[in-house]
Amino acid sequence: MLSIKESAGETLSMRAPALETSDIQATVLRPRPKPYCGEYVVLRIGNAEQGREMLRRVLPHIAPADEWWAPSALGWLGIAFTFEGLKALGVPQASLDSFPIEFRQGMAARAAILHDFGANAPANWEYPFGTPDVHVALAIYAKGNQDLQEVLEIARKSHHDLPQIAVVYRMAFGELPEGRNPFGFKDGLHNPHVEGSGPAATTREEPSIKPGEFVMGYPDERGETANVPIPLELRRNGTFVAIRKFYMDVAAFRKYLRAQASSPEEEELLAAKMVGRWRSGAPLVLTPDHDDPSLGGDANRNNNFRYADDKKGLKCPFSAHIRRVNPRDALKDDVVATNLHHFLRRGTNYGSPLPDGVLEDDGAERGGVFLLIGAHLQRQFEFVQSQWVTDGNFISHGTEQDPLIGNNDGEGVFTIPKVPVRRRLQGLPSFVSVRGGEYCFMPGLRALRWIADLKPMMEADDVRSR
Amino acid sequence: MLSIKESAGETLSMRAPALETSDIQATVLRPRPKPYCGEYVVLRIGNAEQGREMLRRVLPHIAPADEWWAPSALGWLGIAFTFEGLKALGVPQASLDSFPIEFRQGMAARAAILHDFGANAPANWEYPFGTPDVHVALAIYAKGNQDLQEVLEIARKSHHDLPQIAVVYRMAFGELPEGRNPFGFKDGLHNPHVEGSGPAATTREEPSIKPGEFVMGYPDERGETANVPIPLELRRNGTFVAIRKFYMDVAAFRKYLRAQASSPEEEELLAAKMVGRWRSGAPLVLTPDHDDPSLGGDANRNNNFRYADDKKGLKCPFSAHIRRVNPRDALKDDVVATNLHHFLRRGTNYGSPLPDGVLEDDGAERGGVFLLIGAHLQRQFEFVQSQWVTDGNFISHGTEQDPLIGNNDGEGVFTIPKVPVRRRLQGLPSFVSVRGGEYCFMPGLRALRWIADLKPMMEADDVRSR
Amino acid sequence: MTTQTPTRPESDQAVEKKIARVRELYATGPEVGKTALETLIRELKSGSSRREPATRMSSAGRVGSRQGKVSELLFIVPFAPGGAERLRALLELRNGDFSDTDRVGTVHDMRFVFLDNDTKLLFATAYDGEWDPYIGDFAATIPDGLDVLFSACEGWPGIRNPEVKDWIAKYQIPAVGWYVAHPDLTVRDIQRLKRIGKAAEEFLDKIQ
Amino acid sequence: MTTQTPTRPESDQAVEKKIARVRELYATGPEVGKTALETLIRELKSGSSRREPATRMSSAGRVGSRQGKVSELLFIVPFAPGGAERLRALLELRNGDFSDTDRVGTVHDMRFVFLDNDTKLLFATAYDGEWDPYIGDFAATIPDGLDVLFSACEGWPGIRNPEVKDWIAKYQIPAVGWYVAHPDLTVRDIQRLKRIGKAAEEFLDKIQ
Repeated sequence: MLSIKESAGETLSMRAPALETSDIQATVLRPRPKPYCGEYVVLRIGNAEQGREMLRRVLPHIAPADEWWAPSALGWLGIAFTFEGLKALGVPQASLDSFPIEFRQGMAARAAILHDFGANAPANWEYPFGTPDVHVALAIYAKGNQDLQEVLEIARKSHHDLPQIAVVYRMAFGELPEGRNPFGFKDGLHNPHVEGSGPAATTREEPSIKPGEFVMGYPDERGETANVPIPLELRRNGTFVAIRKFYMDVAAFRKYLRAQASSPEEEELLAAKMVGRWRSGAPLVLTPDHDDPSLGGDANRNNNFRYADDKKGLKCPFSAHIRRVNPRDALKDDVVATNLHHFLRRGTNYGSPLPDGVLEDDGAERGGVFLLIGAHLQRQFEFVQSQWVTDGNFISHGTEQDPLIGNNDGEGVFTIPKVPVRRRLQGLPSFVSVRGGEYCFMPGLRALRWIADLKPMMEADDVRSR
Repeated sequence: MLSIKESAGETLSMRAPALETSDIQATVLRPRPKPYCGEYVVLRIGNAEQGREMLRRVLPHIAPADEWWAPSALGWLGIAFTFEGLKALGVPQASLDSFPIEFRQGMAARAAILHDFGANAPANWEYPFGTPDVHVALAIYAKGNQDLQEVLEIARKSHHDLPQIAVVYRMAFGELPEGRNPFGFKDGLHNPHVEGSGPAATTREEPSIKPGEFVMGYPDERGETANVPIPLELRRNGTFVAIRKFYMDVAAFRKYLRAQASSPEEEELLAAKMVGRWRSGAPLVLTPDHDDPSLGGDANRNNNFRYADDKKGLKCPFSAHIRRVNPRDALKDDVVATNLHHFLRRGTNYGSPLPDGVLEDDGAERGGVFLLIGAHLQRQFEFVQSQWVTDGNFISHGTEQDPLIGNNDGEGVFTIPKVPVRRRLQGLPSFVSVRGGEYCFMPGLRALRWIADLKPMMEADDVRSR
Repeated sequence: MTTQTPTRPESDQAVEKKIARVRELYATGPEVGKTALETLIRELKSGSSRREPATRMSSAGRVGSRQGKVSELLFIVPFAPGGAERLRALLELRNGDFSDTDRVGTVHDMRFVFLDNDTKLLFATAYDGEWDPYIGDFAATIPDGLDVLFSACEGWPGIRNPEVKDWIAKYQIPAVGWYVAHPDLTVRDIQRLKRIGKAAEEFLDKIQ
Repeated sequence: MTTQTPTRPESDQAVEKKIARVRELYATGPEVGKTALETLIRELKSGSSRREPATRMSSAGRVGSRQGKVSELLFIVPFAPGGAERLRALLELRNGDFSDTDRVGTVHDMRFVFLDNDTKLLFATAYDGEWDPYIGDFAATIPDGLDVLFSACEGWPGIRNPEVKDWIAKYQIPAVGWYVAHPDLTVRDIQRLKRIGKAAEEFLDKIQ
């Protein structure tokens, strides 16, 4: 029998071991290449043995975090599984049962918690998101289109002769000019530093976060090491990924700014207030009055700040996107333990940019796909989404939501602290809509092998907790 | 055995019987004479039989409500007893036990409920108030000093040869010029009309109140007839009196007005706002901008108003004294049943007036003694004192108290609604201080006889509930 | 304003004595409590509490506890035969709609919990000041709202019956600990603040 | 803003059915309830309710009821040996001082009631939204405040133990009826209104 009880020793705090970067998928720990292009592919597994065969074939090509961008590699392949996918692969029931409830339910079932109402409701998602047809998610990154095609070919070959493996979704993505997102902001700037994952890219104001927050098998910020899912072989060096695909209504964003502002400079200021950074990536806290492209481009400085000097939000509003999703030291007088609510963001953009100055929507789909990665979906992604993105209570802002990614419905407000009188923008629409999402489990490489080597009708005793 | 259970029939609503005015003391139903002078005398009874002898002698002189001011009478004598007094007179234990708890405890013990803190605390009261030495209170009213002396002589003779009857307190009172109170306001204007007590003196906006609210033996506003204290002979046509002796700090009142106002007219306005009436007695609701002496002097009009046209308190502030102690129709949308919180006010003034224009205190004692009369001390006097006089919650005024008789301590506030901006007076001191008080039972004339005729060691069975 | 009997701060000695007593009791309890107690004592001693003495726990009159302006009342009473079924159906019909309670204007919250296999009702409320002075008013103005609820209980005398106070007192169980986030605010105070808040936001919207 | 699943108003038919059911049940109950019920039904039908559908009773997540933003949690749990004595001494020491709860910023009220001759603890609270998301934060930031209280209970696993949620759910009894005077206001909202109210009064004092 499988059991979720394990030796007490494992839940006690211990000296952080070096991360087994050779067993952790690159997607977890490493930023995407620069420049980048790529594709997400979703597979449906109709037969467990064919699924495992596909896995065995693709496994040698999954990028580990230690040689994630080895010159020899063409591109970089990541793989993750929904709960339905694990079932379809024949993972034993006791093991399935040991997964956290939110993963077993899946993102669509968690809509009430995630405030995925209205346009964002799962009923309005693109197929196959939110259906039981999503089993395996492949993320393929490459530096150029040629490399990408070669990796895609590897992926294709892993299942082209397996009739029960179906490609149910393919979606290309790629970098926009200057590494901006569709709204025109430099992105991918504010990931926490994972302790033991290598030297931090910059000198940082923010402390490193224990690896157990992001990868199972290591102590987390509570001094605990995950003891589910079982067995240990399956969870070690694995983690969870919340995939969110957003449509971004760039025209609506520009029109709203135009209507609220009386000059192009004011439009830029309001946009920066909503984001918390200028378009270059320069944080408002460090340069509150105007953009500073050299600061925005300097990886040693553009994420090296706190809110201690901006306690009234006069530089960066409390409600600004980046201050909400990563409050840093801003909530330190509250009972909130900010260090329990970090996750890693791996974002990619899709669609063509709306040309500069265009205020009318061209009808094209554009936006971003985010992989939000952490060992604790509930207290990381779900907490941030429900408490910080779609509510304002934590900053005493009532029901005010994130101005950029909140689920506003045309009645949203955004408060900009200012002396003598705060400014409040009214009538915010939703600038982004959720097109789909899934909770996935992203195992370590040995765990992938463990899954790939599962035998049909495997005896439960063989996977007893270790 | 005495029992407080009585036939159900008596507690049911019935057609209001005519009041037995010949059995009810004049003090309960009739306004004081005009002009008036008088004296309060407090007796201590050291021996029950001597007490009853005193009572037998004085009884023929107690004024009933039907011939309260018969031309033949010299003056008018009222009598009431504290709980200690009833004990001292030998009232049987079962009867004593049947009195309401607040009466048995006495006013001093109810200080927390009445907000008698600080300077108003019983510890600071004049002797003998709040001590067990107060047994019998005599109230003597007359039209002139000569008559008064003759009635006082009757009272004196009732006990001068009874060594165990001691006079522990005497206090003269009399009318101030123009029938004003020490603050300079015409008073005694706003008593409710008791149904069945004779024609109302004026046509009134306010409905008459059921006699059971003020005299036991009749249905009250809840349709109930009192069934305690027992026996029926004791309670029938009796009632309760809360005696309150106030010192009034006229110099402080004048100084405060002077400090807050920039002209004599404004002083008058602020004073009227605090009281709810101008000095003449003219109500603010009927004449919000200036005094109207003819209105103030017209008994047909000066109490004939409601607050329906002043729902925002722009004429008469919510917090004005007369609007607090008698909200009339002002609280009709609340759950409060205003008709359960009426009592009759019989006020008298003492001390010499502080001469007009004097702002410095002369050290003299001056003020008023109020007899607050009703069959239900708890839901009448105590309710009004705790909920309406010393709190502001019922009018959404937080802890703001009655500006005139509230227990303010120099930090009081008084809100005057005004457009565009309300005015709020700050730093209100107490303009009045409680010098003493007692809860008394004021029996009907036959009940007085019943007490007077009690036998020593009377068998309890003889007074079984009837 | 003098609206409260001022609570005299406890003497250091009295507090030390209480601390010693608590330590003694916790010494025999589980480890987790013992450690936690020491942290708590440090905090209490360092005076890190932000509360004024005036808002410490006090009595809400006859029975029950009070924090500042807010009191608690809780009673557990057997259901009359069929009472649980009646009350459940009624509460489901009301579906949280207590407009008569809104009118009372002094009730912060109120819950009805069914205990022991629907044999007992637990009623708990947080309210302003004291209910005693107002019980006559309830009987006069919203008697039905109360009778329809509490007639589900064994021996409910009816709100108009003067013995109702004794009935409540008989079943009431006072809290040993009572915490209120905003002990200085009554339901009406909050109502007023809401109005002011709305007006202030509109004002700021206009002058921004 | 879309922060709540909109509650669909019940159909007239569904309400009529509920009313019929309640009438039937009350028919066999005491007279006082029967009369009162008819008055109440008239009021409900006349739509005199001032409440928006959004603030009708709903679920507070796993167990418990919710009105607008405010949820209720109540559990009854046996005391551990000596637990009642320890907790009583502790609560008396605290004397209503819960500054750690102030820090939580989402707890409206909280009471500790001792039942059945000190053999059981009844804990009841009104709080904002859901406690589930924050339980990890409590464990990280104020573990002692919780452990020192609840270690008095039988089987308290310790706030740091992931099983604490199950422990609470096991003993929790959801309210059948739940009323909140200001369902639209969180503890922090009220805090903010207080600040605005104070500033507004100062402002008015100055311009009056």
